[in-house]
Amino acid sequence: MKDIREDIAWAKINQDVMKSLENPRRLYWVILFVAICAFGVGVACEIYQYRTGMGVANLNNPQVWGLYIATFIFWIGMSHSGTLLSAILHLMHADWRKPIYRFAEAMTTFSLMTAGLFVMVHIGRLWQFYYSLPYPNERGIWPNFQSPLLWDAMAIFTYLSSSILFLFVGMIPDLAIARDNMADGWRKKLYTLLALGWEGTDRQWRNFRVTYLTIACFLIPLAVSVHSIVASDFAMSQAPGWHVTSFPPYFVAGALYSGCAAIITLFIILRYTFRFEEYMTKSILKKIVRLTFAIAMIWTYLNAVEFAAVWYSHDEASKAVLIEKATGTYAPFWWGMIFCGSVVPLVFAFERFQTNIPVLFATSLLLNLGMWLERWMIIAPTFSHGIYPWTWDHDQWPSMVQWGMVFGSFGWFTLLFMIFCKVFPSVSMYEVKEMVYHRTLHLKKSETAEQGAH
Amino acid sequence: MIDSGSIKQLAGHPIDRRDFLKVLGWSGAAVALSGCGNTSVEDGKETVVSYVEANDYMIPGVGVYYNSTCAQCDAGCSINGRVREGRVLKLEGNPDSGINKGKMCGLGQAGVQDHYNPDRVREPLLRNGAKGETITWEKAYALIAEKLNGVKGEEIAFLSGGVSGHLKVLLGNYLDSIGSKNHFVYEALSPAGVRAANLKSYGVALPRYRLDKAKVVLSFGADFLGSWISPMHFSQQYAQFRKGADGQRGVLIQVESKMSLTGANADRWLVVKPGTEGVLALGIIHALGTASGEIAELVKAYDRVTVSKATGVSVSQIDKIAALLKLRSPSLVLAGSAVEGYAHGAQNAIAINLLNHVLGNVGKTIEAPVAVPFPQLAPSVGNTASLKALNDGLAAGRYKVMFSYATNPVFTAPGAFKFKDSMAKAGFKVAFAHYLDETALQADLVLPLDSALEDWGTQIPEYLADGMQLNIQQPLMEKLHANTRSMGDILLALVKQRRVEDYKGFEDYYAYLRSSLLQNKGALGAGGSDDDNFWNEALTKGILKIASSAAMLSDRAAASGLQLPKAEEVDAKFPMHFIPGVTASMRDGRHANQPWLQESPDPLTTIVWDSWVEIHPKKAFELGIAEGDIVEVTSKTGSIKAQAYLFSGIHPEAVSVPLGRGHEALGRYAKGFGVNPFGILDAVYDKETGELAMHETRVSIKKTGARVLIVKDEGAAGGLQMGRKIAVSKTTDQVDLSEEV
Amino acid sequence: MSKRHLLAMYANFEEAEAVVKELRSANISGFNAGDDMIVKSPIEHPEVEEFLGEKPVYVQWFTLVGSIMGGLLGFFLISGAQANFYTQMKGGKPIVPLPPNFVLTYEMFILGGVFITILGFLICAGLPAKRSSLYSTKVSEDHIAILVEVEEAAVGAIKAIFVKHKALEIQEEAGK
Amino acid sequence: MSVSNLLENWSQFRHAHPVDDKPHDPYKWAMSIDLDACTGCNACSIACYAENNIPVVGKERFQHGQQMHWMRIERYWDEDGRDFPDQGAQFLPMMCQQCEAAPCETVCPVAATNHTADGLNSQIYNRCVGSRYCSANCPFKVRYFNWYDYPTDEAVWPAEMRQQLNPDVSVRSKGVMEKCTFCVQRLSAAKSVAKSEGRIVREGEVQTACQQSCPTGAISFGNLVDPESRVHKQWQAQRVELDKDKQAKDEHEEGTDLRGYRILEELRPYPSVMYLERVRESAV
Repeated sequence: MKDIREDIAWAKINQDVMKSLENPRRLYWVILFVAICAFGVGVACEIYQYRTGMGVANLNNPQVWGLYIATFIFWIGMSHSGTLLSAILHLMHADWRKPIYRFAEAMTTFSLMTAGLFVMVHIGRLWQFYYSLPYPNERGIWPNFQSPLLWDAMAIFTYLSSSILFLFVGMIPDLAIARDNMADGWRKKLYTLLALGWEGTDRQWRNFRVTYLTIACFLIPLAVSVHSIVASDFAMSQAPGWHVTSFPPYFVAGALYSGCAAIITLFIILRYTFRFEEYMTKSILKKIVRLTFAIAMIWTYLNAVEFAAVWYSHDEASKAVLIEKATGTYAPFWWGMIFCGSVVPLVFAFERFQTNIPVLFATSLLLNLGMWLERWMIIAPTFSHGIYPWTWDHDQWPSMVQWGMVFGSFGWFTLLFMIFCKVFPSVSMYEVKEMVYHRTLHLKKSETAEQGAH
Repeated sequence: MIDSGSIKQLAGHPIDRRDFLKVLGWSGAAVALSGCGNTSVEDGKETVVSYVEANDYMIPGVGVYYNSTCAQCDAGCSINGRVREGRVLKLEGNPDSGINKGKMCGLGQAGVQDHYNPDRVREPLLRNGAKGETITWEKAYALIAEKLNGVKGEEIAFLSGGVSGHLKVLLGNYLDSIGSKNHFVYEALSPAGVRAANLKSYGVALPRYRLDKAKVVLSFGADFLGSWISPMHFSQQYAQFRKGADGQRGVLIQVESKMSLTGANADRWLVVKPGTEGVLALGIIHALGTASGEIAELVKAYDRVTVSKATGVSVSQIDKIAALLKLRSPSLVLAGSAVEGYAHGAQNAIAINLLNHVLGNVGKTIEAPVAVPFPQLAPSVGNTASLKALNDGLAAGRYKVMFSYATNPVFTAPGAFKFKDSMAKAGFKVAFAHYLDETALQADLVLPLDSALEDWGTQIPEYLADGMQLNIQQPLMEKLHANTRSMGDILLALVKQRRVEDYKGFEDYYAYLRSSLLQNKGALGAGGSDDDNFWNEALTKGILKIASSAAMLSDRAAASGLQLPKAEEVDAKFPMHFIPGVTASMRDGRHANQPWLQESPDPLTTIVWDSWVEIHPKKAFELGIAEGDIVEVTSKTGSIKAQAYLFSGIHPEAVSVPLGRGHEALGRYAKGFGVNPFGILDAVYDKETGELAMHETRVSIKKTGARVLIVKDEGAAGGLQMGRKIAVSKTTDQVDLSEEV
Repeated sequence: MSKRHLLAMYANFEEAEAVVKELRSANISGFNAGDDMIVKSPIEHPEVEEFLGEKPVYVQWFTLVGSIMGGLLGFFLISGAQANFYTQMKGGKPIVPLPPNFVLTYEMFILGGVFITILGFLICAGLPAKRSSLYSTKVSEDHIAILVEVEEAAVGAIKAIFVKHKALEIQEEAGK
Repeated sequence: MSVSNLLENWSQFRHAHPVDDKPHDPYKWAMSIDLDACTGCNACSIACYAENNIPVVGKERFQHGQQMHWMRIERYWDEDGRDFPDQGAQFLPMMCQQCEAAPCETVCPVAATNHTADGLNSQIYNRCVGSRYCSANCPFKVRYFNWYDYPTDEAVWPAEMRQQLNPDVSVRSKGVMEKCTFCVQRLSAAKSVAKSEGRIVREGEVQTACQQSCPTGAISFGNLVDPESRVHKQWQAQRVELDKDKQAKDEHEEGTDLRGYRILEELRPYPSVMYLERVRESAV
């Protein structure tokens, strides 16, 4: 199967990637348009809810959270694979990451931003949002540092800012390339500004290497901490079905899972719209697919562990929730999650599907659906079937306003992502060059070795 | 002795003393009038104190409390209203009242919402085709005078709810002045049958029930904790009864076909075949085996097996009850509203009362009531027979002019009466109303009344729980609406049309009331004290406690001529008994427009804002009915559609729909919520008393196919705790109440 | 004695390496191979360090300081805030509860680390920098550039070496 | 300076409720509810509406589970599958239990709900941003959220009805959480009176609205640390201790004649409301 050619001219790499900033396929504009419409719907819903009150989301006591928090977790989770691919694989010198990590990181950043939005639409008094920030004030009032929600805020802020920096630093040499190849105009100005006068001197490269490595090292534990903190929003509470020890690893696995699935989806979309067949090769796709499969199995395992733990415990309330999940109002969705999350990925086990683009595209979408359902199934059943039977409520159903905003969030994310790919090189040029360079060296060595043998 | 000279002087012209006393409502008073202390017309000029103009006793930001009387039902609880900056905020109970001793039920507290209700009538309205046009009071009065002109007394009908005190006096005097004797006092839910039975059994209509003295209370369908006679008083007695004098907890056994709030609190709730309560009572007498003579003779036929078959109560259960009643004395047996609702209702009640005689409770837990010393002020209590009389009269076109006050017959009359049509036959209909309710809508002239919290008045409750007391009603704040008037003022104005001379001394109802009370302050327990002191004290207390003698109880058991019907065969067309449910907050529905009451969940079903059909799960299963199914309940008279609620606290052969909802008028919080079961009640009467037998309607149940989500407070788990330790209970052998604080 | 800049472009790495070796060996007066020579490349060549000789990198020290400061700052700011905000008392929990503060401290530790590392990078790499006078966009494509700073006198010698190794292009700063 | 402050009073900052020997001095408001006396008549609930300006949300919103009753009467049936509930129903008034170790307090991101010195679980409407985490973490589900802007809703409070609102209690606007406060407005009034007279609030001096209306006197309320108070005596008689999660009566397997218990005690929220078990006659 064909991979990036060793003999590809470096100049061509520049041209190809720079082209992606100029003229993508028509599909790009279609996607962009759809995204804008979807986002519009979301905004409309929020305006309506903001003016009328949270009631229009058809939330109630005890169902106080609904889809907002579920989707919030979903987006947080999605953000994790960017880091995984970029940082971990970077540390392991897996050079096949090089053509694809850029958009993966972009995905991280933007899904974090989307997640942030859900905190906003969720709270009852958006106009008082700043109360939850630890800013010094004359009254000496501070937010409650004991609240997992505040840990969330802190972790997400750290994660978001770090990933943005990581993304930016990694992009500097490419910005320099863009600067050098771009005709005069606002773009050139932009790149000149962002390239910070990068010239690829030995000194710059030296420090660059160390810095990049360091941040990568920071990002990995950070990513893990972020989603385990999100998990502790639930694990730290007393609610049945939430108060589970294995939640943090379970959440992290779920996060990586949905992230990888999303990467496959976006990989396929970018590959086509920006004509990256040359760089985003099927062999790379194959590697991601295998990685995803592995993670899917880990997730399946942790899922089973969670249920087993509850089943084996003497916590009647939690058991009741589990049974409710499997047999109650939400059963179809819960089983849907199991199917999408644990059965569908088995497709990846077959060699012939591992590079079959249509199949992979469909599958990856299913996986993400499954991961979204997982988040919803963590939230809803616990609320509708909590500790206190008198307030059990199995009839609560998210209103169109909630669905509208979930829909809109996908629009928002796609919008940001697509614009990014159009403005910034979504394939790392300098690293592709490195990749090619090292391969050639390797080939040379092996040739000379052969000659020696004769 | 009263100085008639001074009276001549003040009345401005010579009238003889008897008339004068009649005017003021003291004629025939059982106590001597004290003539000392002079009254002056000046008092009449006093005006109602405005709580809006800050007086020295009103500190902004601090609540001031005024005592008055609750008008939400007839129990006559005394209220203690919190007023701030001239606005009444909350009604507490008045601790000095022997009736409610500082407590308030939900219905009573909702009185403020009656006062502040946005749907009150604010202007006198004259029918002009389909709609009403606003007119002035002068015009309204003139119109009444004109319409009465040349109409014979017997052609005038005055329908009212239960009235007492000086309002009753004025009303009586007015009717007298227009020569009418047709005062129909109607209450849809009054214990008329029980009164009749009690008269036979005890010689009094309502004896004083002493739950607090009883060790066992055997209640046949008496919802004394919810809506029966004087719930606030009974509830407090119940608390003592439960604690027990010597730490021995009182035992409550409730016998009824549909669980009431009281039944829900019983140690043993026994479901009986509707109408067989009396049979069970006789069965218990039989099982006691202590009766002799006439009674023994009577109950001979009622051996445990027969009774068990007839009532559906197990033999062992009957024995247990008998044993307990023997063991613990004194006990108290109550015949409540559920037993009187049959063609043999009075007989039912008499049979049950018999138990008290057999158990020797009469005189112990059944005490003689106090006699009301002032017959003219004594409450004239409502019943349903009077409505029947009125309805027949109207239908026969006997009445040209009809007045309606404090009652809503178009809503509460049984469907079989077709009251609306009958009423249309009256030429000129005047409604004194707080709201544009169903009856007011049929009237030609609607006169807006002050709310109970704006009004003056005196009231004597029918059930004097704790000695004779005259309840004072005074405004807790200034009128909300300029053009509403006190019923007293209206009657005064009307009576002045006829007897201006007698009444011209009284500028308004307040003046009338004041001078009337002062006139007799000696008898009211303030002989000799200065008028103003007496008056102010009366207003401060809100109650006048009056020494009075007790009536006589007859301890002679009225067993003779007692006969209970044999079990009647089931009508195939209408197989089920229909039990109109009486809930503590809705009652007959006159307060349905008070949102607190609409949103406070029904204690047993936790349903809000709507009606429902209680049906036993077994029966529901037979008929394939599930919770929330819209079922059609059809009687000979009519049919209603409502959501089904599976309720195990009801006899499988009966269904129940709560009264009070299903208004077509009244106001925004009442209109269009639920259905009105009054509408399907057949016209069946108690053979003895002629009272409407509300439980005699038979119905059939049909699924309509529609289904709704029942709006109720209980969650998806229903009334189950799912093994969580939330509401825990013990049995008496596991506790020692005497140790408790 | 004024100095001038020279920039030579090479197609591939081997030649550039050769040039650098030669420049180093031929010790020309007025030119210090150690300090006056900068190699610009489109990608990062580990080899460059080998032939340019080890040069120290100080970024890690920023990282260390940054993360420690971040952590300490986090812990004391939060605990301090709690200690001064009594009304935040939570039933069943002390006013300054350690476990949650540790979580936040951890986040601040990373935050500080990342931010200061970036700062360190900018300082050490001298970014943002003014573009040097001699630069070719080819560098960002596939060429290797060698930029030297020499005395007037040595210019000739250097050029000679560049030419000898078939420099694709030689840029020269205009002399004064 | 915060850090010095921190270092000086470290031990104090590490002190936690309710395990301390004498957590509240001079006040610890507590309640006890006798389920045997409670008849489920709803008077308390309506009194609460009247006193605390609770909005009547209307049928549709009630259907959506958005009712606001701070005090709700729960009705339970015996679970032994009989055809008829021949031992009646069991009523349970449920309102905020004012937990000593309240699960809701720790999770609020903006510290809008806190523990007060007199042992209440306070709710600061002005501070609340409406994350609803407190409700999510409340085992009793007694916190109610303002899903709509009720004060400006003509259907909820028409102009006339608005005159009935209690000026001592703030009317909550859209987006904030609310719950039973033990009628804190009455408590603070009583406390300030007592303070001006240089004493503490006496037993019987202050009543909650629900207690005041309860016709059977099932609810008693008072200062738990005042040995004169009925509540104190009741808790003592029932041997229920505030800072224990397992009471004397739970020790014996066969049970004792004690009736006092606290709901969901095993979750260790240390509620301030003691319930007395319902009793049923064993003879019939």
